[in-house]
Amino acid sequence: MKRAFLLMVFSGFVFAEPTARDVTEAMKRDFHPRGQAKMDRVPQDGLQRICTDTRDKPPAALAKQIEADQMRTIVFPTGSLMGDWKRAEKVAQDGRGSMWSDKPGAPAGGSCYNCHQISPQETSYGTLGPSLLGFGKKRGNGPEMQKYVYGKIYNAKAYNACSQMPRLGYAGTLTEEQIKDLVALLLDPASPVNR
Amino acid sequence: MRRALACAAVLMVAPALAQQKNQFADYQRMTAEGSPVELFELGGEELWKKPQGPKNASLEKCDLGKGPGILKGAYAALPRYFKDAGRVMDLETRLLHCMMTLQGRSREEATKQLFGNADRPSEMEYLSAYVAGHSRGAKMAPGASHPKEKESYQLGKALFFHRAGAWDFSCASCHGAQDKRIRMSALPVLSAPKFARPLIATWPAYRVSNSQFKTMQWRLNDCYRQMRMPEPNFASDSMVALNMFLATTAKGAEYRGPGTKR
Amino acid sequence: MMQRRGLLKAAGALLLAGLLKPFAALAAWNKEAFASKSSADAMKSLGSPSAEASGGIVIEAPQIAENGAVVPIEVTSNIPGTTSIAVLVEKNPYPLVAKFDFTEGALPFVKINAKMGETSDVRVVATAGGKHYQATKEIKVTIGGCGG
Amino acid sequence: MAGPMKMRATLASGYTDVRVLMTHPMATEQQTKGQPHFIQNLEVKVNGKTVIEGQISQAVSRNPVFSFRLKGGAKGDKIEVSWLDNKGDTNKTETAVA
Repeated sequence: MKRAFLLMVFSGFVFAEPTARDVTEAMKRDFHPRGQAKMDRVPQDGLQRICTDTRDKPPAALAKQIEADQMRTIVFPTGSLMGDWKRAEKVAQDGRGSMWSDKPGAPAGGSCYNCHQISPQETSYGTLGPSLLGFGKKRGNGPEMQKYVYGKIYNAKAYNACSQMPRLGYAGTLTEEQIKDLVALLLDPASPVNR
Repeated sequence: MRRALACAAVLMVAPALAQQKNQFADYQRMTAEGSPVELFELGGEELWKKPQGPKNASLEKCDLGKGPGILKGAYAALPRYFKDAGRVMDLETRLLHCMMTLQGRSREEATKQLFGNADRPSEMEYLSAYVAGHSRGAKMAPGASHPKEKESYQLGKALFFHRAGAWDFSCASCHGAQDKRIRMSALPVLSAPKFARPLIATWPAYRVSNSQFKTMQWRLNDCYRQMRMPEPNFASDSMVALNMFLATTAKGAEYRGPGTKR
Repeated sequence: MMQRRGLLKAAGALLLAGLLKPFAALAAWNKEAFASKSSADAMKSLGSPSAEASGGIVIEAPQIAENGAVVPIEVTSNIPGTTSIAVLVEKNPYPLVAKFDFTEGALPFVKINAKMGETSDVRVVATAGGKHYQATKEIKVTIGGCGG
Repeated sequence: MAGPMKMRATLASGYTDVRVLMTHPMATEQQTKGQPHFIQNLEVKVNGKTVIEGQISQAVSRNPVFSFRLKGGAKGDKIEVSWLDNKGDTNKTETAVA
């Protein structure tokens, strides 16, 4: 009896899938800080933990709860959320920012084209996210839509708990001004996205 | 009406996707034909046979799992558990072990330049090319019987799906769904044998974008950089575990490397 | 036979000279042509200011390149008596990539890997019997990876 | 010291196929802040006789690979390829046609 118990514990110890906590411990042991990428990036926050544990499919009620929590992190600026679409193209193109190889404090990009089609003239775009071509033309550009786009870029998890899109404002990668410019890139009727 | 439109959209997208998949076929064939990858195998052979370190010994007696000095099929059978080290090792971890034990070199000195550049290629890169070249045609069969091997696989798998860091990424954030791209680069689903096999069976590889030979540990290191994470320690259990997970997912594939990649 | 032996002897002497002073016997690197910022200027410096379009030049290259750091370009000239082939990438900062001179012992064929900064026409100029011919092919250069 | 070179010369139908690989950074002006480092001259010889002279720029990819075709040829012909770069470094390799 005792032996069977020990065997269970032993085999459980050796073969069970490691928990998210075990993985965090392994990463604390096996990673080191470099540049701006410090070890405080290793421990998971609640959202990362739940998404890892559920393989990005949290139960609906939990997802709703996460989204509400994340919504509260978004700092909406007062006044117009539409910046300058002409400046935004560069931000959308730029894939740098927040990496150990990036200069801390240097302006970061949004890596937008890595995953999305945006302006029609850029044909090297990724497909991890949906195409945003014609976004404003299809969806309108009223205050509610501006608020949605701003919020989505600031913290995508407020709209889809386990989205693969980074929380670009919340993580401190993009500034308020950069996000407003991106809002204009998607919504301004004069932007190449909508022409 | 809306549904009909959506269907039409799907129909239009399907052929475009098929075309996308093949549009780089000519490029990939021509770059592979004109690849300088053999230079790295040659350079690696020289380094393998060159006496170095305090013991002035070459690596020719390094046991990569098939016995001292046996290269044939060795890479395809890695990672695996090594009794003399008491842990699971991948190719680079084992090479480092041999440099320290056979050549008497310090870890610090032997890892001074792990990832090379144009002016200073790395010893690890040359040696990886040379060793991997001896597994051409061998079936990928990483260790799978020792408890530590199973443990390593499980840790690797958990790491693959573990979301963390400034951008909440896991490996699966990019390598988890079919037919996706970053910019124009195809993203194979590395947790699925069908997609992992052709890819893993051609690493390590000459990478044309860096115009440099690149190892698996470099590949993982650069992924974590772009995942906005701190830097993984070279030859750590976590990196070996990820390699174990990938190699096990690709097991049964015929090794066709060292390859040539974008 | 005698002739061939004489030739070999001469070649041997050249080889010796070559050993003493590598590349002394070769045409100097055409600095002006390689420093040209337009293909028109480069062609002028190469002595082929104008060239007529020819189907005798075959450019084999991918239509679309996954990365501009390595773009394989294979050129065959089917124009009889071709003695040189130049490869230019129109939109590179310095368009002239390479120029090869062929003697009777070689076929007018070459395959190289070139760097391309962006989508561009590749222009090939072949010289045969003192006349110049050209052909072009567009190669699209795409962006891959995360851009970090 | 220049890194390794590798060459293969094989008989094809009516010509000899030569493929040569060179280790070289081929560093551009842009990459080096104005100190480019690249091969400028190439020479291909058959049994001591020059058959191809090449001049190349910094726009040839790093670790250059070239394919050439030589007229006719016979097993055992000696093929030599040498290069010279803008810093005066040089290297050569030779092989017999197989």
